[in-house]
Amino acid sequence: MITMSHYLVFSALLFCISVAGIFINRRNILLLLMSIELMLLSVNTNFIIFSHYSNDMTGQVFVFFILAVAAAESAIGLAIIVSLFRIRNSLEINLINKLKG
Amino acid sequence: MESLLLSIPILLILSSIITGFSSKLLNNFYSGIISTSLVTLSFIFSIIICFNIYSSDNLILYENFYSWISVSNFNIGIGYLIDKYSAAMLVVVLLISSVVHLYSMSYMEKEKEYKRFFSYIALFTFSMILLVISNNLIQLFIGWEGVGLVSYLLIGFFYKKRSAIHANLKAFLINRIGDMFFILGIAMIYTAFDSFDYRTIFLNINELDLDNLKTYFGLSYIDLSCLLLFIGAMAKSAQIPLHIWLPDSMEGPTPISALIHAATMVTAGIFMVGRLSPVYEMCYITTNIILIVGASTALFIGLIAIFENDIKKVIAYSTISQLGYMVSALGINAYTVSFFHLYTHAFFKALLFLCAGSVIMSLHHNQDILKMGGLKSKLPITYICFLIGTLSIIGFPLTSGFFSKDLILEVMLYKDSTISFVAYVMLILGALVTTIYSLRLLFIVFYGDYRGDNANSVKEQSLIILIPLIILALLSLFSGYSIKIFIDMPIFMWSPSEIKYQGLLPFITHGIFSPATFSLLIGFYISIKLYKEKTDFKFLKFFLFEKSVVAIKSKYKFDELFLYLSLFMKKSSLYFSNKMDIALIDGFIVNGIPKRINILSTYLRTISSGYLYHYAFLIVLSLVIIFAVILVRVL
Amino acid sequence: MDILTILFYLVTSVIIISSMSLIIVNNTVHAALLLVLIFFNSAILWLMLKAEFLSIVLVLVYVGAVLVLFLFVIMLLDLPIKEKVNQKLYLLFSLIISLIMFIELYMVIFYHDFSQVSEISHSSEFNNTYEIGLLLFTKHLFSFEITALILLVAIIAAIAINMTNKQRALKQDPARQIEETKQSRLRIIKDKDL
Amino acid sequence: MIDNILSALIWIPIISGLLILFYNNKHSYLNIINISINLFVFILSILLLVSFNKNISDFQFIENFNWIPSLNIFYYLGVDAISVLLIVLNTLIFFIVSLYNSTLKIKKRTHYYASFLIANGLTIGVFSAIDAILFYIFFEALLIPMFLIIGIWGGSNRIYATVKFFIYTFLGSILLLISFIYINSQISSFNILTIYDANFSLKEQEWLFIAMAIAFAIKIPMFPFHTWLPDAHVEAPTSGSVILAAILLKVGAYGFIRYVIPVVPLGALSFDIYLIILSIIAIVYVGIVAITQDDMKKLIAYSSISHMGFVTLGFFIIFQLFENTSSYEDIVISLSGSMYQILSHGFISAALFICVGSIYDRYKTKKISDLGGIINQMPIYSWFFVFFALANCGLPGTSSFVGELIIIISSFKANFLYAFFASTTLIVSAFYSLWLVKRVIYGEINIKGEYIDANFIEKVILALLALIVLILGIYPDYLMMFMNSTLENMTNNILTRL
Repeated sequence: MITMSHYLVFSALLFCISVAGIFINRRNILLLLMSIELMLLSVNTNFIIFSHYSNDMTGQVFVFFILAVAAAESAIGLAIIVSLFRIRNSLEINLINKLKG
Repeated sequence: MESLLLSIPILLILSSIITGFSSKLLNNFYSGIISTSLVTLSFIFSIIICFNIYSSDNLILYENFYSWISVSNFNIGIGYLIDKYSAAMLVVVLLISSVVHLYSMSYMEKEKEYKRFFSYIALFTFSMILLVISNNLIQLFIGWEGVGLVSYLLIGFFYKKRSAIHANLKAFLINRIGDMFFILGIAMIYTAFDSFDYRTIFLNINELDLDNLKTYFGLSYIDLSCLLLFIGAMAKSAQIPLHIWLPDSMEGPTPISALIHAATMVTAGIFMVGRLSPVYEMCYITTNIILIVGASTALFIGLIAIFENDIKKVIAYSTISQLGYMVSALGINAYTVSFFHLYTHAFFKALLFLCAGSVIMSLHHNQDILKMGGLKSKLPITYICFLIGTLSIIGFPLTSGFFSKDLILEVMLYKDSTISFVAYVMLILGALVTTIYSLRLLFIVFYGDYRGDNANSVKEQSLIILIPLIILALLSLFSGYSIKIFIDMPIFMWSPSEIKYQGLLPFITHGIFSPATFSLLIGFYISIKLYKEKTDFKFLKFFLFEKSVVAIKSKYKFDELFLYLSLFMKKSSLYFSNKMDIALIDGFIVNGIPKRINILSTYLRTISSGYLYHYAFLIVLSLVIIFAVILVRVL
Repeated sequence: MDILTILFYLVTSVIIISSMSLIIVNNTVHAALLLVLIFFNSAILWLMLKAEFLSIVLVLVYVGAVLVLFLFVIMLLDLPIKEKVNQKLYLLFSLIISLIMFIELYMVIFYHDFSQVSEISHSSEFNNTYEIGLLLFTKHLFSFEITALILLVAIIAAIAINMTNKQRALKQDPARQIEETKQSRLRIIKDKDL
Repeated sequence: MIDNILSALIWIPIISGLLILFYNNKHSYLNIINISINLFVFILSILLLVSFNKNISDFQFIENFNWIPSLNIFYYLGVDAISVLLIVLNTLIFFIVSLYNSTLKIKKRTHYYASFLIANGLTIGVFSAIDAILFYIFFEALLIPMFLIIGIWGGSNRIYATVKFFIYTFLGSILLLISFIYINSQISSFNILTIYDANFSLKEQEWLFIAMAIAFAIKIPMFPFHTWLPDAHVEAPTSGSVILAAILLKVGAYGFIRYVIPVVPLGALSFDIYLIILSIIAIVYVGIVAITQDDMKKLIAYSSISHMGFVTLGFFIIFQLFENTSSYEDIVISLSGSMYQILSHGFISAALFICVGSIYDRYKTKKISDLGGIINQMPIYSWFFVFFALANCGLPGTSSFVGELIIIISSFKANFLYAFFASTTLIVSAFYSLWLVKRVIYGEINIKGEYIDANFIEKVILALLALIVLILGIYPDYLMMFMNSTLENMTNNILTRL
């Protein structure tokens, strides 16, 4: 019998993997963006789990909003990546260190 | 009479201002005339006042004519208290001052800053008068510091001479050491009596609850306050170990040495103790300290004079030694006796200094006695005056010094204690020493052959120089006969202790047959042998004696001690400045904290490498940590 | 073990494995495709949670639009596939930290014991899409409008970011070229010093 | 007019300072304009002094407007005897400085004058504000012109000195602001009169005391916080040093007597021993440090710190005095001694800095080791120098004697040791002052050349200051009586709240 905990553990696991993905990755900004998508997915899943088990549709409405915003975010993110690529001719994260103190 | 009294300081300060600020309006000669006549005028006033005081039995002039500070119960006035004691002092100061004024007119003639000199001595006389007539401790202190200041200015009168400006700094600083204790003493007296006024203090002294007052360092309250005041007097009156400024102060012009460093200022300490005699009557330990300090000064400093070759310094050491006599008399509460010696000493010491000045002038500012000699024939009047002064200082019978010194030695035996007997012996020895160095000076300077250059140019000085000498010589001879006045002198609120005085003639005969005369004779013999006939005593060559001569010639290393102290001050100043202020506070704390923050930030800066994944890692790490903390708290 | 359980484990294991491989693959195209796989499986999972509308949206919008966008970008940029760099240390650190994070999350989940929460069964008339729509157009109408606005802003921003500056490009202006004379090109100045 | 005299005193110099900026630097009447503004302000302050009723202990010439009602901040001005005297000191010193400035060659003259005029107005504001926040604003704003004066017209190492000066004072100010805000949060008022009546618990008072005491101890400055002063003095132009020593240090002392002791007497009581020790360290230790300074300005700066030690000593012995003698009068006398020391030091240090400044203008060096025998070249000038050096070591007849005497005597009543250490200043101050005189004024000439003796304006300035120092020394009673009722009131206020 699949209980709520199963879902939650799965979602936590997914979240942790995607967090690890953010800083394992040093190859490519695109992968970073994908990791973020993955993270959002796990969060969304959590929302749905709770929405389902507490019988409250608001959670799903929220997921809807998150999806919308995430779509917008990835659109802008990709746009930034494109323009970055134009300037740098590379997407290596190692090269992006203008934040250095 | 009050107006006469008030006009004295006013005339003096007027004289100081006229000569000091007249710049080009007045030429040197006239300003000297004005200054001298103003001082002489005030001297005449003081004579009148003194005459009035002494002609009545119990006339005491007391008034506050100016209120300096008066807030609630804190009252300090400027006023006067003239009794027989201060009236006599007033006369002495003004007499010596006018004589010195007269003398300086000729002595300082060729100096460029003639008027500055007159301005200073008038200011000095003013301060001294302020001190003498004071009716409270603060006025006394103001006068005290005032004379110190003028002494500072006058010692450094020849400001181009390195030694002069060194000596005046030294004099001022050592006087300041005394002043520091003096002001503490004043504070103690004020705290006990709630007043600075002599009258209030003396009237309340018997009601003072001595048991309830605090004791400090094993001394009773009054003892300590008197001791502190006495340390002030030690500096001013050049007692061991604070005497070292006086020989150096001979860098000043010679009239100054006569006025300030022999007759008046240095006796301010003795005057002060006499003035506060009712308080000193309450002391037990302090009087003994005073006695020891006085007696040892009289003996040991006298010894230095024997080996000194500078004419002025010999007289300076003899001044210190004579001051020691006065101080020892204070130590057995014989204030009037001490004051009597102060009185006679003022005349003969001023005489000696002025004679020395005359000699120095004649020899074109040569002060080294080894280059003098045989001046008896060349400077006859000076010689006679010097002789009178010398006889007086060694206490030759029937001169003034005989009376006063003999009286001091006499009263030493009144007090039946070991200390006073030891002091007596020391003073007798001191008399011997006095005889030796005085006669040595006389013989070396005036007898024998002339050893300097330009023998022909040595001639007697002008009349203006000689008149003061003659006046003072007469005073040195005859002032001792006023002994009765001093023995009977009641110091305000204090009656003199019973001195069994049976008239002049018995006193003289008693004095002649005293150990003092004996020591005088021995001294005579030794000095004639040593310095006139130049015989070598074989027995003087033994080891111990030579060792002690070395010790005496080194002036017991007191100069070095104070030099060391001042060096220590400077060194600690440098140390504090470099190690504490610059290194510790500024370097370590004030500038060190930003520096350390800077260093820390250079380390911390490496964390923000600019790489996204590092930042992400840090964010997650901190998230995990925060999360962990929350978890630990919740679960 | 019923079919749902099997399905759950199947779906979740697919998601976990593919997400793990997502974060370590070298090829971006593979990654994007793995993401597609993950999204599909998530949609299945969401269906199991009775969120039909959202799972459809996930597939349609996300897989259909966003991920296609990703692929487009990847293809447009033509990224070279590079050798893996040595990143064992980073791998270790990130694994440790994710592990700790997971443990913490696990502790939270089991502290509350969510396994006891019972599933609410709806009647057959229950319409997920209807319910969401009801909420969206009544209670959350304003937020909905805002979302629309955000999407609009995102569109504009994406365009603005990638708009090349026309000014910078070198262009000919024949009209001006023709009008130029000798005088306008060259000026002769008298220097007094010479 | 007389009702708004305080506002006039504050705003006339500030506004005219802003207006003077519109002048050309080479405008021929610039000096005269500047001097006459300062003279006018000085005359106004004399008017204030004359029309002040010294028998009333309350604040007078009160001006009270609502400024920021939501924060309880009022534009609330008023003076008591202490403030009046400090205002007169301030305007007089600024007048003298304006005279002195007219003899100098300065770049950006209008800016220089404007800074001084603004500083003048702001200092008057500091001394006349009754509202704590108003005080704080003036106190802080005063930093700006001083910062500019040292930072623009200063010596070679001026940046370091200004930054140090600024950060030090700013640190203190922050603590002060925090205390004021805390006080407001407790009694919802910034009015000093209300604050005087407030009852804080011992804990609160202690914390408030620490914060405020640090703020003012930096300004005075007291021992561990003193190192900014020598640096600032060395780098500041002469006029800046004069203002710094004569006015700015007094702001700190004023803060102690207005905002620390009466506001938190219990706090002061529990920490008085530490402040006494720090004061004594300032007197003895800083005095000793002064001895071997090679820079004349540094020496005088250290001597200033040492003299300000007397002021704080006079302030903080009052609790032990009360314990020992339980007499109000002793406390009043101790406080008036401190106040007298403040005023006297204002004049003497100003004169000394002007003396040093004149030497620097002529010989282009402040190093004692380079100088010597100045009396041969400039006798009149040297006379003044010696006079002020002697005044600096507290000679009777000069003003500094009065304060030192009173404080030594009062401190004896509190404790023998305090008096002992305080009286060492007689030796130490004589040592550094007269050794300075010996090396600089007397002796052989070190720097050859013809040097013009004090010019007319310098003579006027120095003679004026010498006259003031003498008058204050010979006739201190007027000021003593002037302050008496205010200080009595203050003492009452402090003692009833113990």
